[in-house]
Amino acid sequence: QGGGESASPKIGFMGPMTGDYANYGVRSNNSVIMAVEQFNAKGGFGGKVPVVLVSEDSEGNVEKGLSAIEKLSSADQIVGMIGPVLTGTSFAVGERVQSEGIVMISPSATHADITSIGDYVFRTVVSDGLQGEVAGNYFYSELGYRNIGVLYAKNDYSQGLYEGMTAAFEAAGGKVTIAESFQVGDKDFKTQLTKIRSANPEAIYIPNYTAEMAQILEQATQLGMDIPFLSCDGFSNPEIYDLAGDFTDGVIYVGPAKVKESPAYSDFVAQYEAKFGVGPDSFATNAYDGANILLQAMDKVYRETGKFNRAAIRDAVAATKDYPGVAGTINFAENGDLIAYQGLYKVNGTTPEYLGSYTVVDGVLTKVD
Amino acid sequence: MILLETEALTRAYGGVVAVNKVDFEVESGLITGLIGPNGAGKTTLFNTMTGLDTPSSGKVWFNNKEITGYPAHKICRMGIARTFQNIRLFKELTVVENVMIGRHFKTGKSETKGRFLNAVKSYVKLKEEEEEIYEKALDWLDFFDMEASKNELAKNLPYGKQRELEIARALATDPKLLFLDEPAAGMNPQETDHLMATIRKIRDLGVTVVLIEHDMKLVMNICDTITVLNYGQKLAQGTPHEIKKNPSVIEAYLGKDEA
Amino acid sequence: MLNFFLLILIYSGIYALMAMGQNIITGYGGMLSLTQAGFFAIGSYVTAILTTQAGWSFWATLPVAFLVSALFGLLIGLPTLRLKGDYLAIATLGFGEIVRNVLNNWDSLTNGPMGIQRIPMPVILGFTINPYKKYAFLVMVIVFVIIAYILFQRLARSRMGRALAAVREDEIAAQSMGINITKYKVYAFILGASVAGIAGSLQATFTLSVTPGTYTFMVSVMVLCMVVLGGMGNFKASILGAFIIQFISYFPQLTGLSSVIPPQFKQILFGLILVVMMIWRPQGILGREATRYRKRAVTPTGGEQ
Amino acid sequence: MGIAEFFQHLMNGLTLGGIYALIALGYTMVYGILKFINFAHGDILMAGAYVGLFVFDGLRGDAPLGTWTLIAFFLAMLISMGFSAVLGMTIERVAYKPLRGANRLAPLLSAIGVSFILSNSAAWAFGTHSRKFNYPFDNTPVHIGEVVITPHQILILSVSLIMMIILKLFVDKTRMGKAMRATSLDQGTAMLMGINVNRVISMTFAIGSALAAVGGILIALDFKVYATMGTMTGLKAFVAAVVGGIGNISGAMFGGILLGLLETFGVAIFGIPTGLKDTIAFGVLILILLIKPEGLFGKVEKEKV
Amino acid sequence: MKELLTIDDISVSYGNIKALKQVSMHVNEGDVVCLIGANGSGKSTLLKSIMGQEPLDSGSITFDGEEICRAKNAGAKQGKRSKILTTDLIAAKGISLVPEGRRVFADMTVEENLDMGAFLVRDDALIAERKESMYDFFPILGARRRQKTRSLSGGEQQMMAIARALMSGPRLILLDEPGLGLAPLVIADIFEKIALINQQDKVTVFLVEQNARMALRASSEGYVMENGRIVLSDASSTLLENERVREAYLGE
Ligand SMILES: Nc1ncnc2c1ncn2[C@@H]1O[C@H](COP(=O)(O)OP(=O)(O)OP(=O)(O)O)[C@@H](O)[C@H]1O
Ligand SMILES: Nc1ncnc2c1ncn2[C@@H]1O[C@H](COP(=O)(O)OP(=O)(O)OP(=O)(O)O)[C@@H](O)[C@H]1O
Ligand SMILES: [Mg+2]
Ligand SMILES: [Mg+2]
Repeated sequence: QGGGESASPKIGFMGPMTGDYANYGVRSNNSVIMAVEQFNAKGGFGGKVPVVLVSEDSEGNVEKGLSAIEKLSSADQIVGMIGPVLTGTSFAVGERVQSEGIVMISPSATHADITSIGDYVFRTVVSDGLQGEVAGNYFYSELGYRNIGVLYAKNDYSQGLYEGMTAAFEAAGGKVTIAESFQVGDKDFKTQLTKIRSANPEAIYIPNYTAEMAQILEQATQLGMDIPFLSCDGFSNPEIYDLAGDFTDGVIYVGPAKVKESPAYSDFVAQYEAKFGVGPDSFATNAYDGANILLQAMDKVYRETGKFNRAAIRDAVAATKDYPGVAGTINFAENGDLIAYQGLYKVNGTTPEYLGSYTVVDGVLTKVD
Repeated sequence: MILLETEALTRAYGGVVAVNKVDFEVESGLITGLIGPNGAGKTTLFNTMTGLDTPSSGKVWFNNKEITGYPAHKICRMGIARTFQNIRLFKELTVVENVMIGRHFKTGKSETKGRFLNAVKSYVKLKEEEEEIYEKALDWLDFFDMEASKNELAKNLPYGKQRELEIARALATDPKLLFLDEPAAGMNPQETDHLMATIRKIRDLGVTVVLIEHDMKLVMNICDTITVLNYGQKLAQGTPHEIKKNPSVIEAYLGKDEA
Repeated sequence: MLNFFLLILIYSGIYALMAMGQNIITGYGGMLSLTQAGFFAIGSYVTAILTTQAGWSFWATLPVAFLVSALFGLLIGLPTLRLKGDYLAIATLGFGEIVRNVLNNWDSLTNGPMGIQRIPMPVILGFTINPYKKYAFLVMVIVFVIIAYILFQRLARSRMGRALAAVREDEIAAQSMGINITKYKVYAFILGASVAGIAGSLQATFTLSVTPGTYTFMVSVMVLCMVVLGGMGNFKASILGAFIIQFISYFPQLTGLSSVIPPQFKQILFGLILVVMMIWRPQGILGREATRYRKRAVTPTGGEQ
Repeated sequence: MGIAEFFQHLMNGLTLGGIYALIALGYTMVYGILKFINFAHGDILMAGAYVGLFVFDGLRGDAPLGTWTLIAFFLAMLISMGFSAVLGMTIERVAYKPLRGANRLAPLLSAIGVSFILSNSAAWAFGTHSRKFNYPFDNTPVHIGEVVITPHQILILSVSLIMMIILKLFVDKTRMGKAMRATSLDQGTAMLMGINVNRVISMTFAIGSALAAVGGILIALDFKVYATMGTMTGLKAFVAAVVGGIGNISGAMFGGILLGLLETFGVAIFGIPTGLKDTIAFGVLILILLIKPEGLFGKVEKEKV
Repeated sequence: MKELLTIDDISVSYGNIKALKQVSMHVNEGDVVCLIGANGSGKSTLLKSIMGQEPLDSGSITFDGEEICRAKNAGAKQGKRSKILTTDLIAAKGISLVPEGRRVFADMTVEENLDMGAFLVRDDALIAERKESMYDFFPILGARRRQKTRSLSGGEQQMMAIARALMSGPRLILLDEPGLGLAPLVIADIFEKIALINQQDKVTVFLVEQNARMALRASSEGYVMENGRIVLSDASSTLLENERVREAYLGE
């Protein structure tokens, strides 16, 4: 293999592309493919060296994730990667890239501790910490709820959000009166919903992936529940409207802060849909930004040194300043976390209505715009 | 000496009483025959005595020890071995392996303990032990003149040979008492004659034999005493000579021709 | 490239341990168990929890992993002996799912779906066996495989192996030969479970992190595939089967094909190979072990019920 | 727990159980005859659901709910059943038939291979996302007091009940049914009786797969259509079928309903965290097997020696 | 007299064991023919070959003028298409076999087993009638009709296997050791019954039996098999007097 220095450098993508979580991996991979194609169409690094993308399937588990990173790093000698998609895999892979000195940007691993693995680990998604904090505080102070119920999945993503939100909500003075969980792959949530219904909360928080949320909303309606539903960034996947239709009406969710009417964003969505036949979810959007940041950093290093030095690339990624991504302006904190605000949306029929951006400063919810 | 004895042994399946209050005795050193019409309960009696079936009531004594309800493997270890009416060999194993399994709880010399630790025991000892078992198994095959087919799969043997192999396997457990369930079934008269000689040889080795058989030539020739079952009950008991003459046995079982 | 290759070898070794355990249960004992993933998980979590929460060394956790999984082997083995054939398969499948379900939900002990990270690397005589460096780790795994192979092989070639064969062929006849069938079935389960537990320990120190998502039903199925593909009742075949299955599943990545074909094709290819292999050699590549008492069967159908 | 909540749980459990029962019936058909776990059954179900979805959407166009949507749905169901039947028969020919004389596990592996091929081909061809299968009728819930029931729930329950009855009649009363029973017990002897075993097996696959299609479509209305839709639900349904008693049609139905109720009530009654619902369900199923090793509807037949 | 079954020069092997070596024989319509031979001489193999259960290495088998079995490639040279009937089709021609080892459907009741025997019969009344006559003949089966066959005694199962084979109303019945495990009285009955169906129902009988004396007495033609070869064939009455037969098979 040619190593990172000569010829075309390789970057990697890793995510679950088969199995239960395939949908998330495939969509994010699409974004990276698109970013790479666009980059190469513009000439590549220094206008002359194209980049090569190698995508590997993690099957959503640690064992396969580790073999994928081993393959990417030892066979393909990638200089940077986008992914992994899931938190569990990201921990193991993160440790590995850190030891290899490969920069990694996850579009979707939200667990608060991921970026503390080391300085090569970045993400273009807000950590559960922030999202949960905004959610908990917003539900308490802006929506005025005092007791809410939660229905979450026993996976890292969903449980992380549930825990983050609960901590903030209860710190503010509210109470999560009932928290029910389910296993990945479950499709019937009526038992949990019936239990929640009997506990009579003011609202129900459902931090989940699209398919599950669609099921939950539909089944809640079938059970005659008309309690408001609250959700997370998973809801920003437009697919939810195909799957759940009118049942989405009235849902309030925390998602990426959107630069209002950003033309970059709508271009991206349009191109994505044209190319892949489905729309991007928020993770795919993050993956697109992540890929572009990585490519830009590599380009910068290449233009300056003519080489693709991994440490230099890491530094360049870390130095990203006010990058105008399609999901908004991107800056990384010291630890590699995305510095971002959270957007709040309320669904009207099947159209999300933007309520504004928020962050939490010293435990106080603050509206940004 | 009475080696084995049952007391009012009964086995009922719902309404069908297959064995009904049977008192059955086996004298040590003799060949005992057990006969009776089809469905009389002969096999069931064997099963309840060897732990493969649990009696509904009654008792079984072996060597002056009550063994009612003991598990089959324990009964075997006490010295009762058996063959089956529907041959039950380890079909996919070779002939010699079948006999070696009969040596499961014995080596050539003595009973071995701590089998589970074999894996960590001395390699030499393990080898020796295996060798002993193998040799002993070959001896038994030799007894039946079957050494030549020792590496055949049991299922590929002709029917009659399978019967003999089953007996060899049972003998490999060094039993005091051997139950044979229709050993001559599927053999022609010549082979049956040969079998008779073999059974006598077994008896001469000091093994007490009980056999179920429908071949009257065999039964009448080698049995020292015969018990007749009919509808689960004991119909008669006596020497072959007495049994042959017994009118109720003739009516229920033998028919005029055989008598 | 080399590192990736070594990684596949290491995984093959770890799975080979599990496959040998499965083989003693299924290939020798004739019991269809679908729960190696459960024991694998138990071993992994014992090591993960004891090293990260109690500060034990990897080596100290090994015997515990061995014992705990053996205990669970006994626990599942003993009652399920009443079950035959597919009923046993279902009960063991259920047990495997229960293990995963409990690991995923017992947040206080297992950290739930996040799993446990930062498991320390094994140290021996001051030398750290760094899984990133692979060589030393591979040697360690090979040592484990060899030890397990020798022990299993000796068990199988002694009366224990014969007793299991008897149990597999005909339980009633086996009983009548003085074999305590319950005991041997439980032995098989305990052995199969404990070696899977050891494999789990190794897996945990190799991946340095454990999550419940790794120990799915599919792992049990893959292990079963290794055993059947290699040949039932043959430990060499289990090792071979483990290597082959691992290599088949990483074949597209090894050849670089994976970056050319859609990700699903990797799995489709795997499925195809499985079907073709089975039709080609239903008795497995090596078949049942030939011993001095038994020449290799030459039956054309290779049928074995 | 209030009385209303109790009845709501009951209703939820019954319909979830109805879904399991629906799949279990098809499973038990094939399983009962060939005694091997057709891992691909869940994937045939998925294929049936996709075909049903495409045909239904195509026929329906933009038509509002009404008679036409019902007819379109019915047609889609028929076409999908036909498609699945052919698919099932083809799979049998290619992947299972060559393995008939082989050991029991060889076709199991082949089936796993087929399952990989089917589910990943679907993911590749139709994408990894879920698709909505619109109700062909008005699914507005009906309130009975505080208990809510949807027309779809009633449909699921009644279809599985009707299917059970038809299947039972078919197997018990028709010549083909008799031939199936004989084939399941002893293929060689069945042929001696003049039964064309090949045809019987093909028929079995055809029927089992057509049933899978019905199940797939009805489930899709509630659970959406996606490539892995058959895997987990299929596995659970299979467990249910076995617990009901292998090859026993009423057993499959009952086992399915029981599993549904267990998943619901296990956690609802005892206040156990809902995350552990699989543990409760599998745990109880294992217990049932331990108490009744032949499955709920299996008859205890001690082997006669 | 018409040849109903013709076996022409067939060989059969299991792996490298040659079980049948160039066996030729025939059974005339309406006859009772018996085959005797030592253990492992190949008798069962011959019956299985007739039913298409073992592939032929060479030769062919003709039933009622139609070739039912042929070695795989034989005849290909003469331009004939290699057509080998499967067991079910052979059964449908009117041959039924009482197999060695009984092969009952253990999980079916006696009644269901008999129904299976009549699988090819489509007349329900006829089936019922035949069943009743079987129960008349084997009263113990009548008493056990709702019992699973698994729990029958060995002899009862043997009776059931014979009854089941008769249920289809065959033209030719192949009996592989029908007397196995039966009480002396019952064996005598069975031989009477064989004679009866042969004379009344015009069923041709091909009998393999260890009890050579009874077999030869019950039959008109006899064959003797040794090591996979037919070594003797003659009228049964002649064979009964044959020195070699008396010594080897009649135990005299
Ligand atoms: N599980 C059962 N349920 C009902 N009846 C049974 C069961 N087991 C055995 N029987 C009946 O008990 C009777 C005795 O059977 P057994 O096998 O002991 O007879 P046997 O004397 O050995 O006959 P044979 O000479 O034919 O072998 C038979 O009539 C049989 O049908
Ligand atoms: N499945 C098999 N595989 C290998 N060899 C076999 C198989 N079946 C039979 N044989 C061998 O073929 C020969 C003929 O067997 P066959 O069963 O036809 O004999 P038989 O005359 O019916 O004997 P018996 O009187 O014992 O029933 C025997 O040597 C036997 O060992
Ligand atoms: Mg008997
Ligand atoms: Mg024979």
